[in-house]
Amino acid sequence: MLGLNRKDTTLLIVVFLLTMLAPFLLNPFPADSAMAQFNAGYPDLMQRFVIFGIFAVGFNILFGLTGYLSFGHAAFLGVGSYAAVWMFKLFTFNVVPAIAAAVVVAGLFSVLIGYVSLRRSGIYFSILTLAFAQMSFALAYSVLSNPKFNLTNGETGLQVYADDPQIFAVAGSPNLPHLFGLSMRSTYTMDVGAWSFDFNAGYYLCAVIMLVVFYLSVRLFRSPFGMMLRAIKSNQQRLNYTGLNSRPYTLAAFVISGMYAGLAGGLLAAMDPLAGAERMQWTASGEVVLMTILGGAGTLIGPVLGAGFIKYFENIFSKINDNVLHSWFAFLPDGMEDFMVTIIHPFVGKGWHLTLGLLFMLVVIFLPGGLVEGGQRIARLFKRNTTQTPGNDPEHHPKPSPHVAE
Amino acid sequence: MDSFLLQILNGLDKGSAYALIALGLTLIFGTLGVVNFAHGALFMIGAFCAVTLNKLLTLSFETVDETKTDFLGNPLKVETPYVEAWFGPEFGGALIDWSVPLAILLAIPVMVGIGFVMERGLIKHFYKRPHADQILVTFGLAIVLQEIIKYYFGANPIQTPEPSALRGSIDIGTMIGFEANRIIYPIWRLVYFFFAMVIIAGVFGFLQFTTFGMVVRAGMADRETVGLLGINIDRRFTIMFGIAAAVAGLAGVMYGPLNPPNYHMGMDFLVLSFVVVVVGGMGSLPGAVLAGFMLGILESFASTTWATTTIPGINQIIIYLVAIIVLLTRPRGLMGRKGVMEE
Amino acid sequence: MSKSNLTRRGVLKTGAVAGTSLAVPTIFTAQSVAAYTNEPTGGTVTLGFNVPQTGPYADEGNDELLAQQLAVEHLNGEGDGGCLNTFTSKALKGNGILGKKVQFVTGDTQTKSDAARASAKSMIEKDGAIMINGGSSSGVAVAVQGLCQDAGVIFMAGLTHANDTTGKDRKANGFRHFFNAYMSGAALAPVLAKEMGNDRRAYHLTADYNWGWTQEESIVASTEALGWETVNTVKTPLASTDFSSYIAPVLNSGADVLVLNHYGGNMVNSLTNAIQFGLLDKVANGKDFKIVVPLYSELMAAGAGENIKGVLGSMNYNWQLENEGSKAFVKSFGEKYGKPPSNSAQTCYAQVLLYADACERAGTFNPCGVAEALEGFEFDGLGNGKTLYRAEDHQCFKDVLVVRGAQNPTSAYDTLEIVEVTPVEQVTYAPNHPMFGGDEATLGECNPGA
Amino acid sequence: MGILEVKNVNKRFGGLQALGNVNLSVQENTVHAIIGPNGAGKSTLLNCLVGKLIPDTGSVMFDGQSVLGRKPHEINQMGISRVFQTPEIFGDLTVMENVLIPCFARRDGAFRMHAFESVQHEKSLNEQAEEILVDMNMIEKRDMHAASLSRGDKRRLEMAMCLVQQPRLLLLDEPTAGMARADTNNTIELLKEIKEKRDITMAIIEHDMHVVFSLAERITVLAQGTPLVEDTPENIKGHPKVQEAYLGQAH
Repeated sequence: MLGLNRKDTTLLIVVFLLTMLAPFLLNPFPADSAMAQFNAGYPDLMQRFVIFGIFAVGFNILFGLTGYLSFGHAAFLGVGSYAAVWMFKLFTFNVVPAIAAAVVVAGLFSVLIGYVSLRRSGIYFSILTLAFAQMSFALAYSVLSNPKFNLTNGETGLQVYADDPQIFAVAGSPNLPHLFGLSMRSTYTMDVGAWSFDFNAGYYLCAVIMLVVFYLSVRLFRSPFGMMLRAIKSNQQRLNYTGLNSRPYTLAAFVISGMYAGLAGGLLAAMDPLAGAERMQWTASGEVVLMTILGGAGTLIGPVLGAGFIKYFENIFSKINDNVLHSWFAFLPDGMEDFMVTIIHPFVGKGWHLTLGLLFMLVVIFLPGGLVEGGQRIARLFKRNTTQTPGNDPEHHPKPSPHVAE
Repeated sequence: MDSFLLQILNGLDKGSAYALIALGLTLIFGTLGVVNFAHGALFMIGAFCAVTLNKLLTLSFETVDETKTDFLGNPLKVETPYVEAWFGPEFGGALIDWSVPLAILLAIPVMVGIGFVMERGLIKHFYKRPHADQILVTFGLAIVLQEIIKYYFGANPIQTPEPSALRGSIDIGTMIGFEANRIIYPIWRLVYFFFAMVIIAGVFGFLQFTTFGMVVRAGMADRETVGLLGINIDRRFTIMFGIAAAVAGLAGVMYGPLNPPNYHMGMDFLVLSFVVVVVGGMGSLPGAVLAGFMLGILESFASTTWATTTIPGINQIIIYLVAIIVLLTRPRGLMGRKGVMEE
Repeated sequence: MSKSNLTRRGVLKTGAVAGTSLAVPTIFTAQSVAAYTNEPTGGTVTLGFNVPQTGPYADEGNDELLAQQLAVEHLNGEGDGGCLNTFTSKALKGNGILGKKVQFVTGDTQTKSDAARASAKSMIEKDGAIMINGGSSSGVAVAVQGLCQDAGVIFMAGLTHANDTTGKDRKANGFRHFFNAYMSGAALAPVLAKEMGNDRRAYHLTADYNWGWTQEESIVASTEALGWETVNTVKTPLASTDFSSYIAPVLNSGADVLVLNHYGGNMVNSLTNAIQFGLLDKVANGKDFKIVVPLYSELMAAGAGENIKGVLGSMNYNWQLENEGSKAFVKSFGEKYGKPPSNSAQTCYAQVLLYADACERAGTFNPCGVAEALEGFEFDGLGNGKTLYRAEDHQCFKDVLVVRGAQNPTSAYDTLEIVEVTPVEQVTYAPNHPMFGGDEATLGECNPGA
Repeated sequence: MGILEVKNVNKRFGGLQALGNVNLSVQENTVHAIIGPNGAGKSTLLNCLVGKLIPDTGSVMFDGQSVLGRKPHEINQMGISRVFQTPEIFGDLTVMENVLIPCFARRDGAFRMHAFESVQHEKSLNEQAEEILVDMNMIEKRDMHAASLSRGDKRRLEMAMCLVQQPRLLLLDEPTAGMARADTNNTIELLKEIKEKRDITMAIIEHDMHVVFSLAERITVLAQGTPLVEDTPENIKGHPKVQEAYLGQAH
């Protein structure tokens, strides 16, 4: 189906179901229960899951396939956001031109940075991208926000003001980002017994876009182009002596992943019309590296999982304060309750960074292939005796079956 | 002229910190081939050794002073450090006053210990893993270390003053024939510079003139051959990791009085020190030192009014600009050996 | 919105098929059923406290959180009641707000606009927070204020000092209890003239971003009005950790006052560096060299330690203030947490009480009603003395404190001493002041979100 | 006129003369061996042919066109394939993919943005690749990870990758270096087989005389960067200069 083999089609269908049913899946606990703290099915977080999923999927095209570790990808995300907000300011709140502009501008920007950075490889490439991104951040945060030439609005972030021109704004359309009149913020809440589920227009727009770009990335992984990129990671020298020029391949991969990042940035702005410079900081670039590796670099679904995992942590664990802890352990005797709270306290709420750091270390040490590898190991445990595992990663190394008509 | 000299001094001073951190970083890279993102955290822990010693020395017992009241109107509790009670206010006070230099004695064993544990317990398993994995695991470690420090010491910077005898500034200008008040420089910054020079000289001397150092240098050049000679190079590399950690830690200990330590100071220096290492040449010790001082001086000059009016924002981007230019024109860095991670 | 209704019918059908009841859509939608965003329906009402819990301002955020928890206790009638006893408005009974028990949720701003908006949204969308309170930087305040305006909840800014928050970025749903850069300048200027004379030459080091610029602009304007001369204004990158290369040229510039338009870690380091260079021991132009830090906070003072001795600055509040409200608050806070409150703690505490009081007086949680009740509200007894929430820009007007680093502090808590309480008249400005967006700045329409 | 003409090539590294006035002519459809002791400049010469090094002076012509200044991938596209001393393959890819890549390179040139096509739908290329794998007796290993192959199989795979491009000149850099006798003999058989099946020109760099004399039709002897003699194997065997170069120090 859709030019994919059976396995990829299954994967795509699974991802489709997961994203479409996310409002149910992410809200498994009744709204009033103590466990509701762990519900993640509210619009903002669901949007972030898919948007950062897009970001990580794009990053994976560069890092997972070619092995080039960019430490500056957040710059493209930030540029995309700025481009989108400028479209809102100058033309209209309709998200279509904004998202298109985000992709195009980020693409151009990545051509520029990629062309220079890809003259080097290995850690030098990483440092070059890092340097470019940090420069972009410094410029956006202060230099380009001076009153004479205010391109980014600096610390406060670029946003839409009432006196902005918006020359193509249609009368009667919402004064917020919208898709031909459908506000990105319209949400329908469905209460089923004790449960409550939110269906948000913005989320579904992001989800549909993610499905499209995820599908494209599957196609890319399975294409000759994707094969060449994996060959670059495996043995660049052999590739050159096989008559292929690795530079345009890496540049193309860099630009594609830059456009994915720009798309993510554009969507972020479309969901929430504000673009801040912190989005471009090197720690933000580090975050997408972490997402990709945590999920499983070079696998199809890994980056999406990694993105979801980290965003879940950032938004859910950071909100668990002592009050919440006490309410969880209220059933215990007083001394025990305080003891449990003291034990858990350093790892949640304001200590969520600590838990995240520990998790990274554990995953990198014990699961070099990321969460996907973890999943495979568990799966293998269950069918150890039934099937022979060839010992390689089926995500990464598809078995071509050219004689089977699809 | 005088402002020129002042900025040279500032540059050397900034450069001292860069050079010390980069030295350890490049040592670890050169010997073990590991990209250590937790190196900034080691610098931070060094600074907190000084904070800890200061806190230990000022551990106090409380006595109630009925004549005064605290903010709630209760009788004021006056705190007297135990050391002052035990050794008399004079010697005890001096101990507290000199806590930063004294912390060197605490920091060396602590840092070497942390270095050993880190290398044996974690880094060792990553020699054969890709650089990306090394970066990630050490980055995770850096986060964990800084969160632990934050948990115990808070997020606010903690003032760790230099000994009062070394406080204040001296007028260097008058010594070399300028008018008074033209070139004034803080004493502790000069101390820091000389301290850095001593450490750098010590590390170079150690590598140059001891058999241990010779083996390590040989190992940096060709690990396998040295291994074939039947020398246990791994154990020596572990010790080198300890030394690198100690160098970063000592840089941190003495840095406290310059700018009050906080839990994220390591991250602030991390990106910068990598730039220094790359500009100097991955794995090149003299390169790291040279690049450290060079970037310190460049940064100082970029922050002058003259520079910022000529090119607005140059002080924000100078370091990265230099890194990009060096990497594109001379990928092996200023003093890197040909072929080491080149292309 | 007819389109919404169409879609809603679709959802209705799904709900019917599933054999379940369909509740009203609430968040961010144009629905006539809910009167406003997150209208509390049960016996409780949820407030959202959005403060930095990670990053360099985590300690300040923690202080704000403590104060907000205390405020919730007092609202629910627990503890000693604190400022409820001194507050001139007697609408609050200690039985929650409008009879509903007060609960709260917390979020981590990380002192980043993006993260702050994400955590605020999470509290609004997921936890049903009816208002957002707190924060520790102007960038975050403006960003979250914009969000709350769109979402239709009340925003009470925490520590935000830039003019823009109630200047060009003012919003109908947003209020600020903290003072601002203009007020700092106006309050400091007369004290500076008194202590240092009218013929000083000032050198500014300014953090190179929005807040720094507005503060520099305000201080330059008010000191130049005194007759001072501005020798140089130098922008320092926010990421700077060492300011030696910026401090070194100061003495040779012919200046005799150094103004540090820095906050947080930047200020701690730049002041430490300035003391190291011995600036305060020097004589320039025949006068003793002086340093001014226009915006002080207790945590910065703690970080800078002994270096602040004799250095002048301004504050929103200090626990040493001797009015009834202040005493009640310090007692309550001090007994619970063992330390006196910081000025950001007091700000967040006062805002929670003010919000609750406005709800009581308006008789509703509807943000438009609450805003109306807050606009032009005059009161006393929350610690700052007589205070006005101005209707035109939602800025609060009260006395401003000029403080100085104490020479001989007796404990860790009285490192700052109050030099003067500048009366409110002196710091009042027109709502259309050019530094505050001029005539173009408007609050816009109040948005109840539904 | 040979298919490969090397004229007066010089290459210095600092003070070391690596190649001095090398002249070489490889005739089409012959197996030409370049032999010499270690350090004779064999590898430097080879690197000059494939674009990794650029000679200081002289010319290298392939089929009437100069290869100097061209990048490795351009030279490959001209029809020169290279086999490395230790097999260079794509370890992370399957055997089939390893062979498919040169097929694509041959059809599409140095770069093509075929990002949304499917590898499996390229019927004719897949057939080509399978054919060569059958030829090399590797078809049953098509789905294996290349990295998990035995050393001998890696060599065969690399050979397959080069042959599937149907190069006009195949350069082999010590194809039997470090091999046991049996493996060496297998490789010799493999190369003979290839030679018999296809019209192909081969240039072999080798210092194992056994290999050279089993395969080569012409031999060039290099010593200290300069060619000593060029002749048929029979003549080379008894040549006094060659004896001297190989055993020189013993005398």
